Amino acid sequence: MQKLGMGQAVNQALREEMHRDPNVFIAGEGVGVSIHLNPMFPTHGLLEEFGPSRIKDTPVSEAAIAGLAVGAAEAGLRPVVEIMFNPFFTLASDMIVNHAAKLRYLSGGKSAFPLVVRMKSGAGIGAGCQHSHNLEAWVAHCPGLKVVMPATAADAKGLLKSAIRDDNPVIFIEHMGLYFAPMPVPEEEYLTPMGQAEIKRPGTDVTVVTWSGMLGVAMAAAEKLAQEGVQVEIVDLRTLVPLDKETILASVAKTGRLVVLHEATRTGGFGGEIAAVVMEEGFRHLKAPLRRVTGPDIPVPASPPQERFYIPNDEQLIMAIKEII
Amino acid sequence: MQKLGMGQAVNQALREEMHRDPNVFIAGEGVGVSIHLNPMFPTHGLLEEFGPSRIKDTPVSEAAIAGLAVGAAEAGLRPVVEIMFNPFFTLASDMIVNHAAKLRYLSGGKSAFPLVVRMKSGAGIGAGCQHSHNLEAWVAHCPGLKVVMPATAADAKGLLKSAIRDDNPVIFIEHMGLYFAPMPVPEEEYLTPMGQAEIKRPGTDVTVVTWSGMLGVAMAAAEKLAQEGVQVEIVDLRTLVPLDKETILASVAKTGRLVVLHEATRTGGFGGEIAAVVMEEGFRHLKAPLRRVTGPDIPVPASPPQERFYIPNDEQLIMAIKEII
Amino acid sequence: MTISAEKMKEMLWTMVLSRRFEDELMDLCKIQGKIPGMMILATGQEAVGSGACAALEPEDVIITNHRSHNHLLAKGANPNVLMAEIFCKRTGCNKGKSGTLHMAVPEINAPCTSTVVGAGPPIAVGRAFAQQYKGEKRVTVCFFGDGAAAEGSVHEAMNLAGLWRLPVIFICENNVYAGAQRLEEHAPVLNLADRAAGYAMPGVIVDGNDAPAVYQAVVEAKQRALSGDGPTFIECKTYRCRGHGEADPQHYQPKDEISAWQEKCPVPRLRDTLQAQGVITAADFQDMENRAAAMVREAVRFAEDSPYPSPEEALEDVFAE
Amino acid sequence: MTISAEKMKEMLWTMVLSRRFEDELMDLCKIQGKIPGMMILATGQEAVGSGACAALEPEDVIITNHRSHNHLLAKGANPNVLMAEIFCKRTGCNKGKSGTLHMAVPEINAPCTSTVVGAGPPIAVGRAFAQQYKGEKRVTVCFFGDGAAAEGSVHEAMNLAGLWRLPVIFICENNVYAGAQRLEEHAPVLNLADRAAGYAMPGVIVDGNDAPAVYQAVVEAKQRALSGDGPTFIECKTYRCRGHGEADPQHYQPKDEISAWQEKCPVPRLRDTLQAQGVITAADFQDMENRAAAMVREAVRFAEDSPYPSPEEALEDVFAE
Ligand SMILES: Cc1ncc(C[n+]2csc(CCOP(=O)(O)OP(=O)(O)O)c2C)c(N)n1
Ligand SMILES: Cc1ncc(C[n+]2csc(CCOP(=O)(O)OP(=O)(O)O)c2C)c(N)n1
Ligand SMILES: [Mg+2]
Ligand SMILES: [Mg+2]
Repeated sequence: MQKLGMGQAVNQALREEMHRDPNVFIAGEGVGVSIHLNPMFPTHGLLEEFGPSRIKDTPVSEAAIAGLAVGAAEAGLRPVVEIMFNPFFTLASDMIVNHAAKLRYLSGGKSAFPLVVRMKSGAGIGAGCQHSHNLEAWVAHCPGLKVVMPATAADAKGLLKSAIRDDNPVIFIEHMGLYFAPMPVPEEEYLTPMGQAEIKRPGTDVTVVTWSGMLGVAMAAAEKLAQEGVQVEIVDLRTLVPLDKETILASVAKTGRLVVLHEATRTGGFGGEIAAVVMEEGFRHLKAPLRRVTGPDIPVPASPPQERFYIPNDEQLIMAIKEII
Repeated sequence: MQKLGMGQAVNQALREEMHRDPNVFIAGEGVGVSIHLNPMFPTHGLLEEFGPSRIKDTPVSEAAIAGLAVGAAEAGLRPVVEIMFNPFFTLASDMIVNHAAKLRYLSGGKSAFPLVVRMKSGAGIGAGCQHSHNLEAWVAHCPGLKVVMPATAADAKGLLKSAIRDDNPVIFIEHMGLYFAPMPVPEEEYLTPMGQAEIKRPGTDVTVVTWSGMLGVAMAAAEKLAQEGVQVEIVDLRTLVPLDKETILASVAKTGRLVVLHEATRTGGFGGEIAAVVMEEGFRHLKAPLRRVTGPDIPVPASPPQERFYIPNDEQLIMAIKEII
Repeated sequence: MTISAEKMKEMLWTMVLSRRFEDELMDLCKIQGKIPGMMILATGQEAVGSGACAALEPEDVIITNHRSHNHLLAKGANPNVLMAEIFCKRTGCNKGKSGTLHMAVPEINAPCTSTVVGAGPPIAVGRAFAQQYKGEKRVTVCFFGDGAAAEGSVHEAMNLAGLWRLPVIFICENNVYAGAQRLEEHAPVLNLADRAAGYAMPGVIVDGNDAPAVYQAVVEAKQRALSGDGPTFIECKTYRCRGHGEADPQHYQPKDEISAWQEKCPVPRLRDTLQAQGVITAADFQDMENRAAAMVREAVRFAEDSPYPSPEEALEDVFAE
Repeated sequence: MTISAEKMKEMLWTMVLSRRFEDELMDLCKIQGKIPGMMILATGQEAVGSGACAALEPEDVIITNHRSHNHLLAKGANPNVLMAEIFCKRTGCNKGKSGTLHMAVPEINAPCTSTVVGAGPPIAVGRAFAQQYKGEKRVTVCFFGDGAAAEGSVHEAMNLAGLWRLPVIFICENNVYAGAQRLEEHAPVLNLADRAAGYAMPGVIVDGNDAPAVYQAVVEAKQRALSGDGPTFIECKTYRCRGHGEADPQHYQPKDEISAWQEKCPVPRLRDTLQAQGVITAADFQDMENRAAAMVREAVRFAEDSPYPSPEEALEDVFAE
């Protein structure tokens, strides 16, 4: 099987969908001519392949980029727009939250807004808190938006293709740390459905629910714990909205123990939603308190030792798991 | 004791603080000359009393309003700016989330940003989803911001005064539905500290954690349930950040049962955070599953029967409580 | 340019209809208390929507804002479904989910009404981009206020439209007020059209109470757009004769200013011109008024007779399947 | 206006220092791999920050952006604490929390560096408002790029500044590129200063490689601001000789364009002028270069010798007590 970084997998999905459907176009800052000349990046080479009428470099105008997507989607196009880094979503948020997410409802179901907003997220790039700020909890709280956060290159490819074909606005969040590690990706065309979590590792003793860049941390911890005889089951959500409650609840029913692992800051993070769902619908299975392993409630610091301190790691996860088994 | 609507209580707090501290100024759309000639509104009469150099009507520019606050606060002023309705926070969100909340951290603690952003929130005004959208979960997820959501006029007055004197950015969210019901408010000056929840009704059978406009719903349900012999304890958070975990946990330790009640949509709402905190730190006290009574995962519809359907009510709360006692 | 008698009558008619429609709304809202929520009227500004929409084909698109009734009626919306929507009834164009503030009428190519001030232009830019992308010979007209011109989104939209030469026409309805703020209190310049040059587009100022003048400006802008020369900014100077909404006591608006502008009311103005030119007779005008009254009566009846949506239907229409 | 010899030498000095500082950064980052994160340099643009800051008093304020080193050094920042911050060390001006991208140096009245493109202007407007509110005779200078001019926040800020006649000077450093996009690809007009009129402020275009010209424009803008006449927009035409950041291969920048602009480098240009005028000798210049080299060496030594902050200190400085 081919091995691709997540950026390349995204690139492949974009190419396939653009070939399939002439209504798909791409817009954003540097999506065509880029300061990166690096095939690991998601939009590499698209301008050469599809030309400037479908690969649209924009001014530095996040609200206009998002508005472009909203208006074009209403007209039946399938925009895939890029907001360069998650914190800049703030600048596009009125267009996405008050418009992309609501205009279908406000039309009484007459209009549809088939658009995808791609964003890079994640700490670990040494760029500090105005570039690294995981805000998936914001979009997951807005009815009308779907939210996808793949953890593997293969999922990224299949989910992005589904997102582009979906008739609803989808926020597609890519962890930059995953761009550079080659992972197996099927060559052929496939769609990964949104709304289905995946058990990335089966286990019996404790359920770890995670997504995006943290899957690797969970896998590393599970590996180590396995050597101590602790079998961790890892649920990779893949999409936060729609949320696959069934998979989470079935896993907790089996293990009786839940740890949520996410990179975003703790308070108000999407981990709370997982906790609430399990406490509502899986309470009788619970044998131990919840643990959340998350970024601390601070902005992401620039200094390397502090940035590492910010990012949740396998040791913390192991400690958390040991507290409750 | 004087009886004031929450708007009047806010007005009183603003006046007192403006008299006390010449660095306090107010800015926003229509905070001076207003389309409302109604003393129940928070900024009524301030222009007449303090003049146009301290009561600044602005253009319709939410980012500039927020930036004004950030820059002026860094210089030692104490801006109290208004974002008219919660959904328009999106337009100010870069300034608040990436700047007000982070610039102190980015300065290594050298600078402070003592500013208050007041916003109206809440469904029930018949204006639909672009005016009614409770997004407190967004700001509660951003380290560096404090978040206040009073449920009574008296708390609004005391908390706003504390917020204005605090050296950090505070998001102060007023539920419009509370502007018009007169409630007792002490005449004298007082400060209500941020970070302290209040037991608004003691009880032994179930803990209801709520805030802002939903306190009334909780009280009504508790009243009815009391007649059936069920004693509901109502924890009014008053501030979401800092969160008073102690009061929540002490209550759950007593009752063993938790219902969270908020007007915001369910998925990703701040109810999840409460659930997580209790499941982490109060698990051994829990005798029953969690219930969340919240707005459904839809935009707030305009049509009256549907808007009523959106807003959580006492019957729903009673049903939820009965499910777990 | 001479404007055909048909066009002239069309403009007068949609103005008369809008006025009747909104006068009825005022009554329903303030006197009869039958309508929930805010009520935002464009009384006295009808020449803008009616003049502009007369220059459009059904396939051209408009994007409007909180003060939308005239724009939508002029574009050809069915008064029944608008009225029912304003009543928040199930038969409304959006099943009651929008109410008066955000009516979406895609069937007449008025797919988006945003009450977020300044949000229309970026969406209009997207809609116009789709027209360009598909090679349609169509334009998108975006209505917004003098207040909206202060929003960053409007700047971003005009910048992008200018850069990509999009077939979009920005119509800034300068009615002197943004909420309770007078133009001088919320804008540093009196002519917002001065900004157009900074986006490489013509900035045209027209008398916003003169429907044919608005029509003409839009026809020219449309020609420009369709020849690939990109967007135009048209500032229509008009006046908000009523309050921001019907709950606004207008205490900050000088009474004589209001009455001076009422004198310049666009409806009698166009009526008189057309009568003087012999395009219509007094009886023709009376007939228009009668027809408008009948249509509005019928719309009110339709709306009143219609059921509210069921509460549970609120759960529908969030996601497309 | 004649510019004093002192001022001239000050500008040349801060340019020389900035250039040495950034040349060292380039080496540290690209050759030695000692610096984490992005590295964004202003090589060739130093006349803007050095010219502008020479016109300011210590109490005047600057707000800067991702390309900040020259602005901060010209305003008087201590090279040691800047370098240590760039190394993300504990002795850096922000204890390593900012790194190179968002250095805040309130002690020299450079309290805010935002890497969110376009975020500086609204904050500058707030800072200038405070100056006006307190009756200080001070100005705030805000540096931003040609790319930033497309952000809505910049429009909102200029609009408010124009309306309130705030003592703010907007300096748009037009270096022809925003990321990989050339001006013609991201802006519909070539002179961004054309927009100033729409905000009721003068729009001045200066040669951004001519430090005394920048100085003079800022002196005039400052006089205007201090007389209560409000803001000025100054567009400095310059060129980004290096990549957007040091990881950028500049594949989209024509080589001859780069070399043509390198010919116009502001440092030798001012040096030659001052030597021709007899203000400095070749030896004086050599002395400046030596001093700059020594200072930068010392800064690097200071930074390298400094410890990293402890991981746990990351928990501090979120809230003021
Ligand atoms: C983003 C946003 N901010 C504030 C408001 C509140 N608001 C509604 S209309 C209005 C004034 C708009 O003025 P203008 O654009 O001139 O339109 P007009 O009402 O005069 O037609 C304001 C401030 C809003 N709806 N959206
Ligand atoms: C809001 C936002 N969008 C995008 C970026 C990514 N970005 C960083 S610098 C830059 C280009 C800025 O160009 P310009 O304003 O001309 O400044 P220059 O880099 O040329 O100095 C971009 C797009 C950002 N930092 N912030
Ligand atoms: Mg107006
Ligand atoms: Mg540039």
